[in-house]
Amino acid sequence: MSSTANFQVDVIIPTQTKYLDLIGSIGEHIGKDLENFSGDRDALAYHLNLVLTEATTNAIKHSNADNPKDTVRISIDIQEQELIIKVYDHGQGFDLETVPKPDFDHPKEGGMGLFFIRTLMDSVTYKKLDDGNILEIRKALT
Amino acid sequence: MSSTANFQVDVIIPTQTKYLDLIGSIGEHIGKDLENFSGDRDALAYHLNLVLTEATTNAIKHSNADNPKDTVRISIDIQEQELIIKVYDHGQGFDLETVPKPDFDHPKEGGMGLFFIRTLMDSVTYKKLDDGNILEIRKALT
Amino acid sequence: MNLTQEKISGFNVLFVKDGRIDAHNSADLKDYILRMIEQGEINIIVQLEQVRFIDSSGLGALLSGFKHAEAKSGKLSLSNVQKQVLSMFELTRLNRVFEIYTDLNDVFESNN
Amino acid sequence: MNLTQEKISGFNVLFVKDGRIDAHNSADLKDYILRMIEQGEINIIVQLEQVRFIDSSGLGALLSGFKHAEAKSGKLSLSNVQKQVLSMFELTRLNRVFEIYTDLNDVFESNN
Ligand SMILES: Nc1ncnc2c1ncn2[C@@H]1O[C@H](COP(=O)(O)OP(=O)(O)O)[C@@H](O)[C@H]1O
Ligand SMILES: Nc1ncnc2c1ncn2[C@@H]1O[C@H](COP(=O)(O)OP(=O)(O)O)[C@@H](O)[C@H]1O
Repeated sequence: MSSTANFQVDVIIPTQTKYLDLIGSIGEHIGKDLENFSGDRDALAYHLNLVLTEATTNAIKHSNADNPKDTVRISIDIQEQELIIKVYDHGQGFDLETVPKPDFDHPKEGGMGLFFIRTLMDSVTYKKLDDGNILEIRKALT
Repeated sequence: MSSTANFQVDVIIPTQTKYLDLIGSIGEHIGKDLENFSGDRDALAYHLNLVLTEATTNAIKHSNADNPKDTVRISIDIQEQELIIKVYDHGQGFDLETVPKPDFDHPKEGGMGLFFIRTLMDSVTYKKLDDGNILEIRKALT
Repeated sequence: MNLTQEKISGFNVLFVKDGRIDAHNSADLKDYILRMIEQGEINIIVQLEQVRFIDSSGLGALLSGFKHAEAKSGKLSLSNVQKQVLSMFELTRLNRVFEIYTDLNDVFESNN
Repeated sequence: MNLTQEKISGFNVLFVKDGRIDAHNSADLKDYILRMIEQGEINIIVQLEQVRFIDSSGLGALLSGFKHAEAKSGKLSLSNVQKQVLSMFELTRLNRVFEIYTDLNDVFESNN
């Protein structure tokens, strides 16, 4: 992507895990296409795949169980200097700040998803909206 | 995809062919995920990859050459019974009805893209919009 | 999930044939390993050569297998872990939990 | 585009190592084949085992090579064409233009 290039994806999926592969692979392709990124592009491609997969998994897992037609929306926006991922769910939400870091001396099966997102990206926020919640992830592309 | 599932993608890309792989692979994944499709899903996946690739290639090739920041927008909408692809370009447009079928007895290097789209999908239209053009492709999913 | 199992030189080798382990198929992997252990196959090598991508649920499935094998005095180890996948084990320090072999030859040589 | 060339039993075999041929890389393929022909390598087998996807511009690149080879009394043929890729040659009747071999052995046996 040249530095002036503008790239955007917006996807709406049913709350089914079979779509994770599609969402993750969009991230993988985007990473490989970011020609101006000076770091390791294979690693970036994996990280975008992973972060999108983890965030979408959480949104699916904690979606509105009362609505069989519930959907998750994922948007990815590549700007000149920054990549912004937004994942919208219609579940009850949670408080991101209270989620602890995994205890690596006593590894557990769960609780690694947000750790990956926080570690591999630059900033993460989770906010209530009128009709759901939004997880917003940012990463500088320099 | 269950018959009630709703799936939508909207992508905006710079007019660069390196994005064809991403666009095509979204189509490929969608085809593989269409569990209710009774036909050959591997073939459908290839056909969606191909049709998106051909339509996006044309939109990039015939984009607005005066605008280095020109973009192409691709949207894919999966409804219960039908798949709808829309590709928006900002070029000068053309008349779809006057494009001839390839002459298979005298094969040429070009002119096979729209033939693939017409042959593999159910309907194709191309219309002028206020700020560009839209190619609309439909295929029944029964 | 596409899994095949083979007994090679006394080891129960589980080949993961999918390129991707995520929340869509990790429960299959976890259940398969737990059934192996229930049937007494407590020394397991999971061969990950085909796996290009693993998420937190995939790491969790392997960790679950490790713990269950250990509880029966067995061991679950890994082989042929691809570069980017390996970096996920490093990031979560799980490379200190699992024994990770270069390939199956490495397993057999190290255990002789 | 990832291409490698080998001389095998007198044939100029061009291996396409990319999984995808589309308008992003088909011009590379076309140019490479035309240069081979200019250099007198007019009997070419394009080995397509790795190719999972080809679009109309990829078919065009191969057809261009075929025509240029023919003009010099040579021939461009194909081998190891995957199922879905083959169906594109069938749809455009290009399977009547190219000789399509199962694999390289098939090439050598048929030309002895
Ligand atoms: N979108 C969400 N809605 C509600 N709760 C969430 C959401 N995302 C994460 N959480 C909460 O944060 C916890 C940690 O998430 P994560 O680190 O991804 O690990 P895991 O999902 O394996 O527990 C989850 O167990 C859940 O309680
Ligand atoms: N989006 C478009 N804008 C303008 N012209 C187009 C567009 N798409 C197709 N065309 C015209 O239709 C012709 C046939 O297109 P196609 O069948 O894809 O073959 P090719 O692109 O190889 O010529 C093109 O040569 C071009 O003149």
